[in-house]
Amino acid sequence: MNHLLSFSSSLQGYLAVGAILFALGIFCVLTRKNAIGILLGIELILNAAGINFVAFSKFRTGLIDGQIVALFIMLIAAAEAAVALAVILRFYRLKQTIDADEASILRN
Amino acid sequence: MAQQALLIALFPLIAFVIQSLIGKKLPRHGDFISVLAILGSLVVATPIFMKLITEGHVFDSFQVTWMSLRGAEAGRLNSAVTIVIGVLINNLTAIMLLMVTLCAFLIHLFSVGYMHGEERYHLFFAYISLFSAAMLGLVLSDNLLTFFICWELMGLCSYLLIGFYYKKPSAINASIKAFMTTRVGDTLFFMGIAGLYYIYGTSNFMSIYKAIELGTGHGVTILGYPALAFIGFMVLMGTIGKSAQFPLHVWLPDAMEGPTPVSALIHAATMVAAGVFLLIRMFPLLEAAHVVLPVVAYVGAITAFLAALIAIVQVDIKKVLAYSTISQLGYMVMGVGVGAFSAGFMHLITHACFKACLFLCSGSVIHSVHTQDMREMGGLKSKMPITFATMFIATLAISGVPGFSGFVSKDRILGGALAYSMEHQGHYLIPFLGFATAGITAFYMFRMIYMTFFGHARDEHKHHHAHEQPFTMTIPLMVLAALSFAIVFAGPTGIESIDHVMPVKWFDHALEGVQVEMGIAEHLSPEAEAVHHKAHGLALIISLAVAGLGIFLSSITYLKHLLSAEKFKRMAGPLYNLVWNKYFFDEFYLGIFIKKGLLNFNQMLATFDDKVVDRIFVDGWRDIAMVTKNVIGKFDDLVVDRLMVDGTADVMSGGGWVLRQFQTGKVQQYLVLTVMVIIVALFFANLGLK
Amino acid sequence: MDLVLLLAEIFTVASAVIVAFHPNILYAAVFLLFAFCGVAVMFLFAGADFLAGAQIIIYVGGVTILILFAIMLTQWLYKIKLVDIRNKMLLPGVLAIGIGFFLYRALHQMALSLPKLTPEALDKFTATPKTALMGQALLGSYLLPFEAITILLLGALVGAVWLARPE
Amino acid sequence: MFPILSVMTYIPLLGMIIILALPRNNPNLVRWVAVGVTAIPLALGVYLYLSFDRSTASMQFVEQFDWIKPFNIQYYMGIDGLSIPMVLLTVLLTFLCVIASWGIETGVKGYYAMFLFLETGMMGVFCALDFFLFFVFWEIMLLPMYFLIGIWGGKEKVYAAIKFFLYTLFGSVLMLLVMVGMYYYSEPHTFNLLQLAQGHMFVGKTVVLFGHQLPVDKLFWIGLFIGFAIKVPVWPFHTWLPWAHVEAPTAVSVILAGVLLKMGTYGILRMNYPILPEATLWAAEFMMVLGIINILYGAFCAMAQKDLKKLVAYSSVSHMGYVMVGMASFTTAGVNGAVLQMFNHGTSTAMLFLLVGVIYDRAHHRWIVKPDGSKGFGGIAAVVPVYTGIMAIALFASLGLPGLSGFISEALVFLGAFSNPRFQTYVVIGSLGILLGAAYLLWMFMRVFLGPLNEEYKDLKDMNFREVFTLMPLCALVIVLGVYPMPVLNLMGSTIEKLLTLFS
Amino acid sequence: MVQSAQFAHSLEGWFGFLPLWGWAAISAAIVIYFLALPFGGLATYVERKIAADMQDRIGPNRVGPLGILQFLADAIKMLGKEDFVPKGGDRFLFNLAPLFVVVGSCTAFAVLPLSKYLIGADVNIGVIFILAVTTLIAPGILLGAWASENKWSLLGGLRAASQIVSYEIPVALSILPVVLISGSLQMGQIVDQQGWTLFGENPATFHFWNAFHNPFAFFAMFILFIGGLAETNRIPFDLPEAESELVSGFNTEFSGMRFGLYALGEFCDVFVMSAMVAALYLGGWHIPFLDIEKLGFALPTALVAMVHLTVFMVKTLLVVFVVMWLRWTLPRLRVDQLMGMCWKGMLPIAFINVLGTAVWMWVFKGQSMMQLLAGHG
Repeated sequence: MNHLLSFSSSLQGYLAVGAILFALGIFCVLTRKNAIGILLGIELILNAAGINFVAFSKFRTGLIDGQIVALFIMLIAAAEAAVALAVILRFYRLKQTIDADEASILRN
Repeated sequence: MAQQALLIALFPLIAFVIQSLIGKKLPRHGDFISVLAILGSLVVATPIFMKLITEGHVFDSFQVTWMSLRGAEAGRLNSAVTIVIGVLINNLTAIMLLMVTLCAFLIHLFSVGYMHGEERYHLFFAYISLFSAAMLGLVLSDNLLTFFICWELMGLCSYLLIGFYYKKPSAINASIKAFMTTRVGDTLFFMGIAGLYYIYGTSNFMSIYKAIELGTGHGVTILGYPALAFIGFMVLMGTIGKSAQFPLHVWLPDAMEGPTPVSALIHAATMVAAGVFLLIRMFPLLEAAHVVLPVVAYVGAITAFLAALIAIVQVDIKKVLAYSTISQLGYMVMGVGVGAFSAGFMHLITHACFKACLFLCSGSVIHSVHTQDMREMGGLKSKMPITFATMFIATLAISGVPGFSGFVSKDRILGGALAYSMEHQGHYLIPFLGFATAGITAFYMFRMIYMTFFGHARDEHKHHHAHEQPFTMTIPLMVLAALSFAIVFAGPTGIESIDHVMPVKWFDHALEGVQVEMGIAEHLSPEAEAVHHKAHGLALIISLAVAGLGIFLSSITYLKHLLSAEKFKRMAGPLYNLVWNKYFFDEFYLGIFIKKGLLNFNQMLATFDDKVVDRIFVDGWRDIAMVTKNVIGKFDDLVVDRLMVDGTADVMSGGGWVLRQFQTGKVQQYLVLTVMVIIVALFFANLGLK
Repeated sequence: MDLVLLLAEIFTVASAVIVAFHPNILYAAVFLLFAFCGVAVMFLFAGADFLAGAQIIIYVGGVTILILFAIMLTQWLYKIKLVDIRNKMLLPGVLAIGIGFFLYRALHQMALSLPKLTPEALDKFTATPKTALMGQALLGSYLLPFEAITILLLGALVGAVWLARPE
Repeated sequence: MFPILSVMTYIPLLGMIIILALPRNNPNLVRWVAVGVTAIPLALGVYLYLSFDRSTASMQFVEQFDWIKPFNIQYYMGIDGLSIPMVLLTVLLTFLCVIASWGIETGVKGYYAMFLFLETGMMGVFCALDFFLFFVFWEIMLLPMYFLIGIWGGKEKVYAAIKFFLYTLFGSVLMLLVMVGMYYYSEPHTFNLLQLAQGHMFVGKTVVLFGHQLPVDKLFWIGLFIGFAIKVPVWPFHTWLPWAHVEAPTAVSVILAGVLLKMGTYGILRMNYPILPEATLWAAEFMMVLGIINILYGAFCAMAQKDLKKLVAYSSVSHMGYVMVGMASFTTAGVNGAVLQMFNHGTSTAMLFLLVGVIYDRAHHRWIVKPDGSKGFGGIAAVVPVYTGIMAIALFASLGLPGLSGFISEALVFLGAFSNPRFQTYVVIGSLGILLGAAYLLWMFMRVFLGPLNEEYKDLKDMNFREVFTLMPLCALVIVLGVYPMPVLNLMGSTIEKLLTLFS
Repeated sequence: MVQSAQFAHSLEGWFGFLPLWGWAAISAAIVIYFLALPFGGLATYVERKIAADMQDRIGPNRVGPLGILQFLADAIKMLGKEDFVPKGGDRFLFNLAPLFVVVGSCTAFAVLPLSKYLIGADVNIGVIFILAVTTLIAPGILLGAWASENKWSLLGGLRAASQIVSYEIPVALSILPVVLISGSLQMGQIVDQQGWTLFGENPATFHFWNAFHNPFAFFAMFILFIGGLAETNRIPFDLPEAESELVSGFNTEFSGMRFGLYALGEFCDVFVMSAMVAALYLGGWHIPFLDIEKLGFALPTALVAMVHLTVFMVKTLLVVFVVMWLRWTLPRLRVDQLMGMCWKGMLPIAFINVLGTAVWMWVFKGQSMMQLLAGHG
């Protein structure tokens, strides 16, 4: 248990959580049929990246630059979410569905 | 004293400000303000003059710094950059001040009656107040810069007053002509001032006198000429412009378009005399420059003669007086040129008095008969006794009849001229023209008197309405006429016996004091003294003779009609034509120089600017750009675009068709591919890690 | 306190698992919210106080609400079934595990190559309030990215409004 | 310290934003706001004038900090004796022009916004002490000017605006090249004008262009000079001026003639003189000749004009020639006179343009002689006495009548230039300009105002209170400075002393 | 009342835990719940009483003296009700949603500066903390509404969420002037600087209430207050529960204790918002023109704390009173008016306030109007 505790509060713990979140995010993106589901996965991925930055900022550099980048990630995520949802709504109006497979106008 | 003297110029200036701003709303349109202001000036100027009379000499001055410029420079003689201005009171100034204020006051007074009821009455007084201020400022100036400023302001007033009847095209033409002609001289005069600053770093009269005495500035050249000569000529140009000397005399006769008091004040008594005053102020410099004085003398002599000739044929009473003024100014300039500058100055003063009187009398006549044409007058002697008497006295004075002021001063100029020609062999033309002019002057002046006052009335209607003027107009006439007697000036007449009878000689004493100040006190050798004595004696006789001849001829022609003027006119033929048309100066200047030359040149240049510089050189670039654009555009279209760009596109589209087969349109498939690639990349990246 | 951190991490991971696997998209969204909260706690423990606050405000107050909105606008109101997960999970699963593994490995290696901080320095870093520091950094050396982000946000806002405008 | 120069510069910008936020349907509100906004720099200008230290040649009210550090570009503002007359002129004229623009009815918001933007640019140009900053403001100024002429101008506004724009841009390009070159050749690399002016940095350095080895400082000089000469405008770069002036609305013409032209000469004095003194001496004669050409050419062309405004425009060309002559003389009186002439011409020509605008508002044309040869105006002095009086003052100030401001500066210029033996011949030729100046102005006056009244204009209205109000300050300045010019000469004395020390 | 800082300190011994404030916040929050819950109950009573007064009624008067125990009776009634989930509703979310609201609003109590010596957790991101935790309310309402399987509920929920998200922005921007003025996000510090005394020490270091620091801050206070009204769904912004349109809005299907939790959360939120106005702009615990710690003699800390608490509560409750007062004064807005007012009205004003305050701080070097007036430059 102590081993687990010390791991969890070390850099590796953070990295592990980050990696897991990343993997789950990728999985989510790849398996959801729903465009909103894909968005959920992307949010997870972005959070994972933020965790890594913050972790390195604390455990290795001791500077706040990592946190700044994490902040930027958040801001970009917010912007991305807004645009993505707007696109989804638009797409829904167009196709009456938000199935990602239907979004294939580019094919031909 | 010098500070108080500033008041003399300040009073009229204040009057000008009041008049121009609120004059229209004041009772009587504010004429009393201007009159009181100039009266104030007269009151301040009189003690200065009295001091001169009682003590024989006045001198005072004060200076203030006007501009002090900071800077540093190399390569010039004087790096002084402080412009100091001030007031100089000396004997010349004292006399001029009294003369100017007195004349101006009298003429103001006259104007109250003469201009009564005119449109823009208040502005008239504003203008002549400004003029008085400028003229008095000019007299008071101790340096050429303020002198020049006042000089220009007088020009402005002259312009405004000549064009006072601004609805009359002839008046505004005359005004612009006067301004521009004098400005030609002014501009060059300013170059002279610049030259003075260049060599001396100052334009203060006293400093200039001192510098000339010390001989600084010799050897310096301007434009390759000796600096002093350059400056001297430039100053002379100023005089030529302002005092209407040949060849810039053309503006003065036209200036008679202005109201008559203006002609009296500006174009007879004061402003035009300022040019001569300038020559007198700058006399040491002219003398030191050597080459200038003879030119001055010739200019004066030629002007005097040519103008007098024109005066003979004029029929407009004011024009006669105008040409007479030019002629008399020529005398003065000639006097200065031959070295008799005290005589010149004296003639300036005496001429101011009697010419002002003449002009005012003519104004009185014009006001009475409402015409200027002498051919429509005649027989006014009984109708206007005071006018006639005063005008006759003034005519005697200008004609050089002994006992009157004109005789004294003119005789001394002629004497000086004769002495000059005796001393400098070859310059006989100067005294000759002088004497001839004296005769002609007497002739045309009496012609004018006869045509105006004697004989029978040529226009009954106008004659019937003629009447004597009120006191405000006649009193100035009488005062000015009184000043036309020789006794006022009491200078040496050249006749020893008379000189002894009237020993006052204040004028000569005053002028001697001035000469001392200027550092040019004459110390004649005994031989020279003898020559002068001889010349003056000779001149006296000749001038009396020619004047008498002139009066005689005039009397038999115009009073007794024993000779017919018409016959002479026909006899003279082309000569008459030449003189009647004023030697075609106006035609030359206006017709050829300005209309044909300047305006066409302007038009040409403007067209050049618009059509060539702008359209070709500047807009031409646009055309070049257009052509280039077309050529490059073609090249771009055919070669670059069709062949190279579209060709690339064809290649690409072929390749694209191949690659397109991979494109399913399913986002997640792309993502799978992407992630695969990333994993592979990460895998290889990890290989590098331990 | 490590215990709390550990709990937070477990909570985060568990929530994320539900996000990835729950067939109901709405539940996924709700658990995403929990995952965000867990991450915020992790931030807190990593000495990123301001960031934690920002995480909650932006993700919980902004992004999640948006997502819920979108779900409700497109799914419930129009009677579309919420359960929409693919059956083909093998390839995505393999890929996800692979990328997670390599990522962890790479970062781990990188972490090893960097010098460690002393425990005192770690504590000091954690205890320092970050708000003022971040403010100075954002308006100092990160001014340009900061401005760029603001412009990006503006563009995104305008774009989103334009895209979602009524016909 | 309170950043007074920046405040003066950016308050109009703020005002522009405020004006753009105002409702479109209330033009009077827009106008009053513009008046209020421009009054602030004017008030600060008065403060500047009062607190300006006349005894030192160093920069005052300095604001300096790094702007773009890697390239050593600074935000560096400050004024000395050269700039302060121009700054005062700018704030005064802008204020008056805003009032004078009351008659603009279309696009009021945009007009005033552009106008305020223009003031920002002008203020910046006169205050900037960093070449880069200077250039930025220089270009900023161009833009609103282009729109002001191109949108609110007369018949051929677009042509005029494009002409103005391209001309100036051509100069800007040269200036940009020189700017980069100076940065490259200076040691250490800097845009700071004061640092560039220290030591003779570019003397003796050469550059190979088209296979010729050319001296750098002279190239710089020529580049800068052309850049500025276009603004002055120096012959033969002057042809934009008549177009721009004639097509621009009144107030814009005023700014154009009153302030923008001065930027050219100001730039030459600010840059060419202190930074490249050797090259300046080398080119002195050239400048002098151009100045003389300007005087005479402008005067001759003015005399041939039939359009009142074009006449005034060409008179500006002529008058800027005096500035060139004064500058090129390298004498105390000359340079002082030149800078004073910049100020005085600003006031007198502004009066003339405003007056032309007044008559244009009423008669809707400006012909002295109509293109078909018939009379444009004539004898209107009888119906508009106040207008005539003020016009006369402006006119006589412009033609250099003593007692009014124009004389002092022209006299100083000629006294100065004549004091330099090299240039006496030119001065005597140039003095013809005084004569011609009087000629074309008085001739115009005669044809428009004097003579029998043209019955067509017997109902012409005299000036109203607003118009008189815009002209009165200028009138007062013209007269006061004509009698006692030291209030302005004092300001620049120390700076000119320092400047001239470079050449002595 | 336990001094929470000490409490947290003792925890530190157990866990050896650094950021102290993190624990302090959580522990303090637990304690504060005991403050928050009675407040929520009492507030319902007070609101009914005020409403009655305004409508010239008597209001609750049966249970306890003047009916003051009415809220207890209500609570007991709610607890006794059937645990009911609508058919087709989502049970999990239906249960979860009210908790969001309660947790969100009550946690904020942890950082409220009740007194200089009585702050649950004076964390250095206090203001952000409040903003952060109160955002939980929005998903709570939205999820509850969705889980109800009811159109009215969902519409109410959507309205509530959009309203809260929108008004979050002016609220946050209205807090910024205070942050600019005090240079801190810490509640205690912000309040402490608002002191002002006519006696004793040089007041130059303090600048009176932030509301009167400069004109912009004064306006910002009103923006904050109005935004707070909207965020707590109070009249005139009570569109999510507009009874005339949506029956009872998002909580239509809720009954019993779940409904009670929603009501409680709402009232706590009102209190938090009011307390924020009081603490950030109205000087918090400070008595105007008097600083009881600088009277020249020392008072016991406990007494000071009590006085502070009283003053703070008076101010907060005054604001709460205004909220309730408004309920019976203003009509409800339409949705488009609501959004228009936020984006076109309040947001620009809030921006101007921030900019204006910044300019003020720059021009007057941070001095307040009072300092300028008093000439303590």
